[in-house]
Amino acid sequence: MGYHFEFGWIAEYWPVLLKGVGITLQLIAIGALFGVALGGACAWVRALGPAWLRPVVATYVEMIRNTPFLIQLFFVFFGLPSLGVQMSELQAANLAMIINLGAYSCEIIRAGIQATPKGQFEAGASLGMSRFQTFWYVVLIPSLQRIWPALSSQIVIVMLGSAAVSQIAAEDLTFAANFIQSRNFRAFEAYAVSTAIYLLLAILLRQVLRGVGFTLFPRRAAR
Amino acid sequence: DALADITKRGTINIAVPQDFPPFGSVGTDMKPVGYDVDMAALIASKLGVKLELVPVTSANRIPYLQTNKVDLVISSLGKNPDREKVIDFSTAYAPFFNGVFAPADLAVAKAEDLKGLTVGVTRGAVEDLELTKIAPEGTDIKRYEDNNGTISAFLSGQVKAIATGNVVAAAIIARKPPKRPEIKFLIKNSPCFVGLNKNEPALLEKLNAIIADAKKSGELNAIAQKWLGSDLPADI
Amino acid sequence: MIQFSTWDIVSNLLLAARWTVVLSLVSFIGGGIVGLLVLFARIGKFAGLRRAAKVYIEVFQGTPLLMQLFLAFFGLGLFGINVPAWLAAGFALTLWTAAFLAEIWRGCVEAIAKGQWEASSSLGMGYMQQMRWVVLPQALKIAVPPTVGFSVQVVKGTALTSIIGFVELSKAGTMVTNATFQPFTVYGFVALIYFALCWPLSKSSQILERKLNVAHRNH
Amino acid sequence: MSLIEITEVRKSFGSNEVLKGINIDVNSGEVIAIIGKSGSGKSTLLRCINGLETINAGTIAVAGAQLLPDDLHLKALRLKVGMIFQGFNLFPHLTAGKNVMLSQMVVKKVKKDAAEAMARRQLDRVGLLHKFDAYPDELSGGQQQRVAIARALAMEPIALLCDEITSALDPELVQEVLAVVKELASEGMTLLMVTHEMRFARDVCSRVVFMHQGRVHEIGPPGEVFASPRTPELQQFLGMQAA
Amino acid sequence: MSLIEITEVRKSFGSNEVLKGINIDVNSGEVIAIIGKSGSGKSTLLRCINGLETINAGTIAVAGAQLLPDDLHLKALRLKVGMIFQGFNLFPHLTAGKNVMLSQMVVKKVKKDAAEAMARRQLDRVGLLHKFDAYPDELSGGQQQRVAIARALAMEPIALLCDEITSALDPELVQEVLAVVKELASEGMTLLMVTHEMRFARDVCSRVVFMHQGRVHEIGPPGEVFASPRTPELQQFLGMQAA
Ligand SMILES: Nc1ncnc2c1ncn2[C@@H]1O[C@H](COP(=O)(O)OP(=O)(O)OP(=O)(O)O)[C@@H](O)[C@H]1O
Ligand SMILES: Nc1ncnc2c1ncn2[C@@H]1O[C@H](COP(=O)(O)OP(=O)(O)OP(=O)(O)O)[C@@H](O)[C@H]1O
Ligand SMILES: [Mg+2]
Ligand SMILES: [Mg+2]
Repeated sequence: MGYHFEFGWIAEYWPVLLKGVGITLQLIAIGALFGVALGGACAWVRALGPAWLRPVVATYVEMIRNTPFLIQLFFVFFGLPSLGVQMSELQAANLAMIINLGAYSCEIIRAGIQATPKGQFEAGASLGMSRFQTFWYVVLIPSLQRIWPALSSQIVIVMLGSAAVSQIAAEDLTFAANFIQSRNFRAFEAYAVSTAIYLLLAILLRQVLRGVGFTLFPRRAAR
Repeated sequence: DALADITKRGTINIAVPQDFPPFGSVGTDMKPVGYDVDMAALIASKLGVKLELVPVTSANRIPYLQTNKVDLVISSLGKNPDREKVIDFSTAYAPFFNGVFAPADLAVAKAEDLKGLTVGVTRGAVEDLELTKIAPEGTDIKRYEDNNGTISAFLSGQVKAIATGNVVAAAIIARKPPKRPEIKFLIKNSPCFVGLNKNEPALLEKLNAIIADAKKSGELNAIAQKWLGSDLPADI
Repeated sequence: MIQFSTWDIVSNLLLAARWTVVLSLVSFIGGGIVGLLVLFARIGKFAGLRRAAKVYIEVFQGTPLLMQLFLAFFGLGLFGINVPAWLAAGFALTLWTAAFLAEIWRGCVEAIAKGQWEASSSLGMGYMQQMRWVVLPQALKIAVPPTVGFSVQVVKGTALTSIIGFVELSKAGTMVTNATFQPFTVYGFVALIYFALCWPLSKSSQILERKLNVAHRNH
Repeated sequence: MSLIEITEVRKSFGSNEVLKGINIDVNSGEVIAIIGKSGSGKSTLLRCINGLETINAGTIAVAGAQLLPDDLHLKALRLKVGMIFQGFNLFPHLTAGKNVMLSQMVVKKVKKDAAEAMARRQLDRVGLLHKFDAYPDELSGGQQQRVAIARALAMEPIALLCDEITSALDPELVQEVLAVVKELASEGMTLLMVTHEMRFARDVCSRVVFMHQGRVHEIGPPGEVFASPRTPELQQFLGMQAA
Repeated sequence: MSLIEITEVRKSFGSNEVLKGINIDVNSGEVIAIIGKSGSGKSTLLRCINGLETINAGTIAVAGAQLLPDDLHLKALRLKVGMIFQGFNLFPHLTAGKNVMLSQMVVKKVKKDAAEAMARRQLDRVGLLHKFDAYPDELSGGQQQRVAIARALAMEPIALLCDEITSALDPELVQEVLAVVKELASEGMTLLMVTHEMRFARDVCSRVVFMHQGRVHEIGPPGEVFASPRTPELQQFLGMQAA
């Protein structure tokens, strides 16, 4: 059939798209930063931390990994207010992404810690470092380096998954596409453009993460 | 020619909402029910063909139409010039009284008072188009994916006010929630239209005839009574 | 307004969950087969195929699944190819799954030590023989835990098929919520059902992984 | 005619010339030890002979047939020349017996019965018949290396290349592997081995090749080479080894 | 009084008793070589002295203070006794200099300047001052091991435990590490080292401990132990090493 593609609307709506891209980027930047930090802390607990905390973290990780992000998002945005915690849709989206990525990166980083040669722990111990000092100064960086590719992929996956935040009115890239098509009924064009932007963002994000990897880890990790 | 196709096929595929009560939601058997659904049934029976209902969302209802997976979209569509460039609309088949609702203690009486308030609305719905037009600069409009999002946001206090249909607000109040959405002012009575593909004059003409007949015969009024609890207004 | 009892809610969700299961199975099996082909292209001898596989993986891992589903169903429709929704869903989910599985498996093949390739070459084996008899049998074993682990993502991924009209678990949740205005009850049940579907998968993936690590014997 | 003729072989990795014109002729039944510092190109030379690396210049001929880098020629070559590595490289998913049988069945299309008979014969030869059904991770390093030797022998090569086959082993396991190699030598197998075991080289080998910076620096019978090294490099190398 | 007193030490892993009552007294400035077959418990003994394993019975005292398995005592002990491993265990993400500085700053809370000065001094001592800014993967095995020694020395221990510190090294790199150890010995450092380098043990050590099946089987000055081993086990062990 002769569907007539029409992209003239971009001229009118590019501020909406641009804002969407900005919000998606902001979401993933904050989500990745704090999510990985949370994941690192949880990984420490699960691999080396106090025994009583481990089941708590394990439960958190299992709950998040086995339910869809959208549902988690709904609970944060619509559920937390009933406990008296009000937040804007952006804060809720950020929080949900941090919690989500935190659980995934916990498992990934833990694998990296567990792949650390025993000798590294022993070297730290025999130099008089405490268990936490050994973890912090000796084990963490090479562990992160070991799992950096897996972690990068997960961050990209979370970025693509962030499309769901449009459902709580956070005005990300997907929201922009939906908003535009709800005004002009140009769904194909709007989705095609947003898909292309997502692809671009994913490629870009992967490059950025590679660069971060290179600067963070100047050297080969011990295997 | 779509009309000929439909007649030849003996069935008509009609997109209806299932996330927008009372126009379309589901019954306990998960089958769509509502104003739009009854309207679809009416059209099918008038055409003398079998009805296939296709539940759609605001994100995919137009693509369904454009890829000919459905023949008509009866999904409480509102009209604007941009939309009219893409699809055709029938004459109005339903009224939609929409207004701004908020708890009693919120002092809002007209559009200008919305300045600085967060107002929830269902993205792409009639009230979204209307509210966007009248809301003053500085109104924080939050557009949710579906009615459920809008209502949850209101009930959980994420937005101060919502713009929605009076029937929707009535349904919420009927459930005795802690926050009662009370009418602050009417935005507009903006009617809903049936959507169809462009360049189908035969189908459009037939459709308009059916709607005019139904209005005259009172069948449409019966549907309005059933789902909206009031008569069709005079301007429909 | 129609009244839903708790049982109505749960039974409707469970009925819809059947679709979640069927879609998951279809896309996992289909994705496995296509993924294997992509894997062979990705690590094979032909530079053209390698590049094509790389682009394929990049595109399917770099765009939201939601958009892939949308374009598979409506995009094909635009060109007059009218695929039924189940076919489009199966098709898109299969391609998406394949992209991820191929990458997971490539990691497993590359984890096979260089020495294994060299030893088998020096015994006179050709590429296909090495693959068939030496590399794949070992790669397959280490591939099982991450593969089972990924199946959880597939189950959750099926939620997005609602964009093309599938009433699976998530969609049924939304529909029921829109009829009942009880998001907490409904989404609580939805989360529980997902958990019940996914947790056994991720648990068995963990157990398999631990087994492989403890008895790091490869038989 | 020599069994293996290596003529003016050159090999570079990028701009790094690792082999700078190597000439060695190996006669049938000879046992040759290749010694030299780390990085002198010993492994690279063996890998070139086995076709695991392609050479940049020169020729290598085994039993009169020249080594060409296409699949058909490579396969023919590898049927004639077996190679054993420092890291054993047994297939971990197969038992010792299956390790020895696999390449016979896959490459030579030997029937299962015949392959098994051969596997038993070769495992017996290295003293491991009783480990036929054991998996590699149930074997000590020395036993694994002996299985690797049996696996190479099962292809009935006319020469064996050994790259530091004892250096990943604990000292007490070295002897059992060297004993097997000595046995092979006495049976007339042609052997080219990179080794750090000077005593073994002296006792068993017919000639010693000292490599230095990608060249054959000295070559001769062990008596000569060890007793009166002519160049300061070899003197220094031997001094270091003895220290 | 002895610097390290090991009295009736026993250690089991599960039901496997690996140390069966060990008694050794090490005087200040002594250099002791521990030799013995694989699995005889040599590493386990060193690891017990360093508190990496907790003992089941007996006592270990260093400089008069008894080894107790709580964090505070352990840390105090480890400041007195340094340990170097077969596998170097340098921190791969830090330069040689930072490797030496880290534990000083973290454990002893030494200021950065002072730690750096100490690091330069110790790296100089092992002949690697020019590698201060090199990362471990840019160093040869021998150099890595020397950095590991410098790292242990920077904590100013009163004794060093060395567990086969040369056995992961290529033969030509062994000497450079042993030279450093010899230097330390001559400066009066107390050393306890597990080693397979018999020649070195003979030349440098004041006493040799031969362990066998979890016991100290023979102990004495190297002249005695190597020249006239009293037990058949030691005779056999030395024979194997020489073979
Ligand atoms: N695949 C490769 N790519 C680049 N350079 C290589 C490669 N393999 C070997 N080299 C380089 O070639 C040189 C010779 O290496 P080779 O392994 O042949 O030495 P060797 O004599 O066997 O040393 P060793 O006793 O340590 O095994 C070294 O400088 C090494 O870095
Ligand atoms: N963490 C452990 N758990 C269980 N058994 C152990 C452990 N560490 C050592 N062993 C056992 O204790 C015994 C002595 O081991 P140890 O490493 O002390 O021997 P060794 O004399 O150092 O040998 P080598 O020369 O091979 O290093 C061995 O039988 C070993 O299997
Ligand atoms: Mg080599
Ligand atoms: Mg040991």
